[in-house]
Amino acid sequence: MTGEVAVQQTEVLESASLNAEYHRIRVRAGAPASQARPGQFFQLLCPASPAGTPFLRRPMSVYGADPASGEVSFLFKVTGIGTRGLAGLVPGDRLDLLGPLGNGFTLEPGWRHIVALGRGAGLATLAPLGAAARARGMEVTAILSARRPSLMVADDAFRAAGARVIPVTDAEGTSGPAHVERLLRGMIADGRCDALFTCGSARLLEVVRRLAQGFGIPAMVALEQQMACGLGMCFCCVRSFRVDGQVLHRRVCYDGPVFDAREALE
Amino acid sequence: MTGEVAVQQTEVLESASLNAEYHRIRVRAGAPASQARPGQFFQLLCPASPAGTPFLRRPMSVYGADPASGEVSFLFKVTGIGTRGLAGLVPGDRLDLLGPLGNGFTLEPGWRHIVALGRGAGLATLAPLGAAARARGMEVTAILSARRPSLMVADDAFRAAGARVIPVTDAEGTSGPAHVERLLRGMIADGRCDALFTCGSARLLEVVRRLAQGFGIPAMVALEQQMACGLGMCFCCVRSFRVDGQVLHRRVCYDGPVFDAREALE
Amino acid sequence: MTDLSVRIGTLTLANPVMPASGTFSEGMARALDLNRLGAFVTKTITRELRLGNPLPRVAETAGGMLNSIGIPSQGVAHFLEHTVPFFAAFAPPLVASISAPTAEGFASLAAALSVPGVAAIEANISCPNLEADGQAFAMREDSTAAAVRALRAATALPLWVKLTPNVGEIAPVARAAEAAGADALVVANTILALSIDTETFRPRLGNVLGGLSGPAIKPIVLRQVWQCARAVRIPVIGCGGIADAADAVEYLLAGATAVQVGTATFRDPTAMDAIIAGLDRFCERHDIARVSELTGAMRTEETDEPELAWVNPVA
Amino acid sequence: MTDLSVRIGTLTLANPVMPASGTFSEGMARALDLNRLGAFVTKTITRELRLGNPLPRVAETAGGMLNSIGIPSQGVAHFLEHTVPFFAAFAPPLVASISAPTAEGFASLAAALSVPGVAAIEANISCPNLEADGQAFAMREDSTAAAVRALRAATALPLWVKLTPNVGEIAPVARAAEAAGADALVVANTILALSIDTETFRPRLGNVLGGLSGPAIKPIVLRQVWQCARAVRIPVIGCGGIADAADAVEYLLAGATAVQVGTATFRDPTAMDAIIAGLDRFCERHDIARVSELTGAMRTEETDEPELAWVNPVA
Ligand SMILES: Cc1cc2nc3c(=O)[nH]c(=O)nc-3n(C[C@H](O)[C@H](O)[C@H](O)COP(=O)(O)OP(=O)(O)OC[C@H]3O[C@@H](n4cnc5c(N)ncnc54)[C@H](O)[C@@H]3O)c2cc1C
Ligand SMILES: Cc1cc2nc3c(=O)[nH]c(=O)nc-3n(C[C@H](O)[C@H](O)[C@H](O)COP(=O)(O)OP(=O)(O)OC[C@H]3O[C@@H](n4cnc5c(N)ncnc54)[C@H](O)[C@@H]3O)c2cc1C
Ligand SMILES: Cc1cc2nc3c(=O)[nH]c(=O)nc-3n(C[C@H](O)[C@H](O)[C@H](O)COP(=O)(O)O)c2cc1C
Ligand SMILES: Cc1cc2nc3c(=O)[nH]c(=O)nc-3n(C[C@H](O)[C@H](O)[C@H](O)COP(=O)(O)O)c2cc1C
Ligand code: FES
Ligand code: FES
Repeated sequence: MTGEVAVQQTEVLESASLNAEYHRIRVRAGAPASQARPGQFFQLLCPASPAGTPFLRRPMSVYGADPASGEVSFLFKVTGIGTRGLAGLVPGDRLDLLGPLGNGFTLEPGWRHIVALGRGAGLATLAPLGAAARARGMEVTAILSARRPSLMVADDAFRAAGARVIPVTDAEGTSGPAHVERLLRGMIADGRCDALFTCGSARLLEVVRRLAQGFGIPAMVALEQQMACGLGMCFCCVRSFRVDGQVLHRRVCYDGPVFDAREALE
Repeated sequence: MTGEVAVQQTEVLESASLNAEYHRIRVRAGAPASQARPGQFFQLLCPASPAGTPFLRRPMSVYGADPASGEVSFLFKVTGIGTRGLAGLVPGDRLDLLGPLGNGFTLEPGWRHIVALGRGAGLATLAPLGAAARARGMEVTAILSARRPSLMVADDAFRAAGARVIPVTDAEGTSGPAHVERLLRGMIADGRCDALFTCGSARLLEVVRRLAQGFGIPAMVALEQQMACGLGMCFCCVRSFRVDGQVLHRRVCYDGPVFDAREALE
Repeated sequence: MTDLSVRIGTLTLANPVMPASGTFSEGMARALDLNRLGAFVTKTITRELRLGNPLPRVAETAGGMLNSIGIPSQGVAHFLEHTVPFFAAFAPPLVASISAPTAEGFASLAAALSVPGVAAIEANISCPNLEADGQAFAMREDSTAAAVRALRAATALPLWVKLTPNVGEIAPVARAAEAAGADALVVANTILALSIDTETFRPRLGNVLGGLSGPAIKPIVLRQVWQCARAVRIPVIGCGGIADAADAVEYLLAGATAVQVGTATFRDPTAMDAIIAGLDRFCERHDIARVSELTGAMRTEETDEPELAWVNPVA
Repeated sequence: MTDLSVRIGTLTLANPVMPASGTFSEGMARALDLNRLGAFVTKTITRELRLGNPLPRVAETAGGMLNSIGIPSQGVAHFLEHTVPFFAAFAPPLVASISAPTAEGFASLAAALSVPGVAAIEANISCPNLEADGQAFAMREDSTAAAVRALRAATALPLWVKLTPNVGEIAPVARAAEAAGADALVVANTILALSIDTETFRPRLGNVLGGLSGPAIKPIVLRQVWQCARAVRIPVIGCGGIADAADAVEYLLAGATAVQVGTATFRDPTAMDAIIAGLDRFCERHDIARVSELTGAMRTEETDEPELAWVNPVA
């Protein structure tokens, strides 16, 4: 984990329901929040709503962060009391952020073509990678998976950044791991996959891990785990990794959330 | 205690700051709330505010209740977290009421002239008595006490009902018990005091008790005490009374809040 | 329509929801159809007349409240002449909560209240035992056993014993009450607590200490209900912080057969009504025919030998 | 400027505010100037390496949270090689929290950590005692005394003993720790609790039971601090639900000499900073020159003989 972390009161500028499940909010934050890098996250103090009063903060990846305007945005799936409270925010409301937290994705200067592969809410985490990679002159292919086309999110962000987007969905029968693996093997064969990035699906992580190990391709995964502190203090957010044949725990908030995909278990 | 009691979600129609300390709100409630009688009260579930989240309901006298329009209003002094939350309500907000609760004031048909005597927030409790007595053809004199003229409330309600208003204040040196007692003795001598009603001051209660006992005048006091249930169940709201030489406890919410002023202690 | 009835020993209740002692009286009839309730539990009474504790008697805390009402009791005669006849007009059984400073005092009071119209005795043994330095009976196995034995000998009515949460381990106390003849346990009373006004430097309650109740204590008492239900065969009635149907279900899953609702009633006197309706809907949604099937239905998997924890399951 | 310094035995702290064990680590330096704190208290360590408890390890409750982290410990070597040097760069004294399954284990671990850079040992005796059926040491006077005696013999460092709130009466345990040589008491650890997911019927924690912390427990632990402070002469450090300066003042008034802040840090990692600033302002506003004057300054009047209460001050 690097950089300064602050508790910030921000102002909601936009709050938009994207489809039946996803919502996006944009806030005016200023530094250091707006300096967040792709893969980093914030701990949000979600407002009370009729659904309940969240006691713990909720982790949320940075979907967009612009140091110039000082704006930060989040894209999330409405699931429980925290995200329901978030979705109820309207422009002018306050939102309390803690962050930026965690280690983001790294982009090695030598890479010419990267592939992002995600599903569901994981697409929000991967989204800012598109623009960051393009800004470094890399080609980006994004394989974006969803239950059905109407639940796809972040594809617009990838397209706007100039990435090639390959949507795959359960409804169309294109999202199975076998099909995705075929797509990836094709890109690897074409020399269009210098690094792999994934988030949001254990099955896709499994595919990435296999290909990364088989072909020796650098691969990163952004993991999720329930959090309390977000600063590496409480050890509630651990996940298991296999390192040199040994299973050990790492804290998603502090040692991650981005990890070497070859070491992440399950 | 009489009548039906309900938990009601009401809509705030008006919320107005009256002076440095007092605030008034008016809500659309419907029956049974709007059938509340003078001296009855409601238990208000005050909204959370930056000052805090009130756990218990707050007792508040009915300041106005109109069965025709279904409206109910409250006039209160902003003191702690509950009333601060109340004062933050804006038109369109919801307010949860429990009531009407308690026994209100009684007006005996034979009375021709009543005197209301109150101070501070107690004026809000006495206010609806003016209109009710006038509607029964009684003359009303209201001796209203405040620290200074700018903190006086409910005088307009008494005047609008056609009562004679005698403001007394600390600032003007007119609010002392001795002066008030002289005023009352004058009215009693003039035969213009068939019953006494008081609220909001232990010193004024003392004066009322003495005169009521001395002249055999019916006298009622509306008492305050911290409450939890409002329905006579928890026994946290007791006050002491002397009845037939014995000291006993009565529940303000259930046995009152209006009591025979001659029995109330302190 | 779910079968909401539950059995507490020989007593069958129409549903598992009833008021907690001290948070219910005739006044509730103004706000709620009393015939909806599974049972009535009255405020604890003592033999003597008492005024109760000094004021203030309640204070707010985060997610709960403190009280030190004491037991302002109008005595046995008033209970028999007013309380019993009032509730006789309603269908749910009347449970009389009693307290006394000695085991013998409990017994004679229970005997005096074993009259038609009283369906069960709830012994509030969280009160101080004059024979044990003022410690609450329910803080010790021996004093619990002594009080319950005396009660058992004194009444043929179903005997519910209400435990205190202010113990290190509640299971041994539960077992002592069962062995001495209790028909059911009520778990639990309030948790001893303190609150100080930082402006006046004075305690917020006239009695200095008071009992904490409300949502704040739910996870603690739920744990104790689970520990008791595993320790005894008699029914456990859960009580602590229940405010909605989900809370009631949580208690049933932990092993309770019925529940009592206290503080929630102060925020909403119709809360029990909503809980009963909510239990019915919950069972329908989960395809459960009888609410009693929920009792003890918490699923715990066989996990790997758990590591020693710094906070440890003690039972 | 108030004099915020306090003395815990031979140790003088710049101010009475420090983190609670298990809610603090190097990571806090990202959000807070660590030199502001009165002391550092590290996560409890054990001699062996441990992974900790199964997930999920935390759950939300009304006004608080449950945790069953366990003690994922990287052992003594890691502590000496990494933790001690990291904190050596800062001014506040380092307090090392330790745990062990036997009194002897406590002693040898304390000895191993009695090195330059460690200013005091905090013995977390709320963990299960393998010599007493897995009951926590701090649940009993005798096991508390045994652990503290062994610790006292093993280290010359100031010895803080952290008690469990999961007892019926905490004062006797506090006295046992004092008599066995504790220099200060930390009151208290988390309260054993349970939470069940009513949709899955499963406990919300992988370990089934966990410890409740946060604002919900404040009135309970505050009562225990008051009971302990009256029972012993050594300083008491209050810990439970403190989130702002008023909460800290409440603990000082009840008899605490210093306070630890745990859960509040999760909602706001700068909470301790605000509490320190708030204490300063509070003292200025009340014309109090030294924060230590607040310790035990709660005012209780002589009241009439209080009536026996159904919930009773037990100490
Ligand atoms: C580093 C990180 C980044 C994330 N970024 C995003 C994002 O950009 N968009 C998005 O939609 N979601 C994201 N998530 C998941 C998001 O945190 C959860 O959806 C959210 O916490 C759910 O809270 P709730 O109160 O709505 O749900 P509830 O189910 O009521 O939450 C109960 C508890 O479980 C925790 N929890 C539930 N689901 C998750 C989860 N998937 N991951 C971690 N904790 C969970 C909550 O934080 C809370 O403590 C991210 C998670 C992590 C760890
Ligand atoms: C029957 C009745 C009618 C009332 N009518 C009015 C009215 O019309 N206008 C008005 O301004 N005030 C009235 N009051 C007083 C009003 O209830 C309190 O001002 C209010 O409860 C303060 O709450 P708070 O959270 O703002 O203050 P806090 O001081 O934060 O309250 C803390 C606790 O003390 C209780 N409390 C504090 N002051 C009083 C008080 N004076 N009486 C009872 N409980 C108190 C609160 O209810 C709460 O439980 C009435 C009180 C009663 C009993
Ligand atoms: C105001 C008040 C008065 C109480 N009086 C009694 C009592 O007389 N006897 C008793 O056994 N319990 C009494 N209790 C405890 C409740 O019956 C119940 O055990 C406790 O409040 C926990 O439940 P809750 O969280 O639902 O309120 C009282 C509780 C409150 C809040
Ligand atoms: C996530 C978490 C981990 C904890 N770990 C420890 C620990 O390792 N050792 C310990 O003595 N106490 C531990 N505690 C207890 C705290 O130190 C503290 O006693 C308790 O949380 C009450 O304080 P609070 O309400 O301010 O959090 C832990 C608490 C939490 C919430
Ligand atoms: S959330 Fe506390 S260590 Fe990760
Ligand atoms: S407020 Fe409960 S009896 Fe009056």
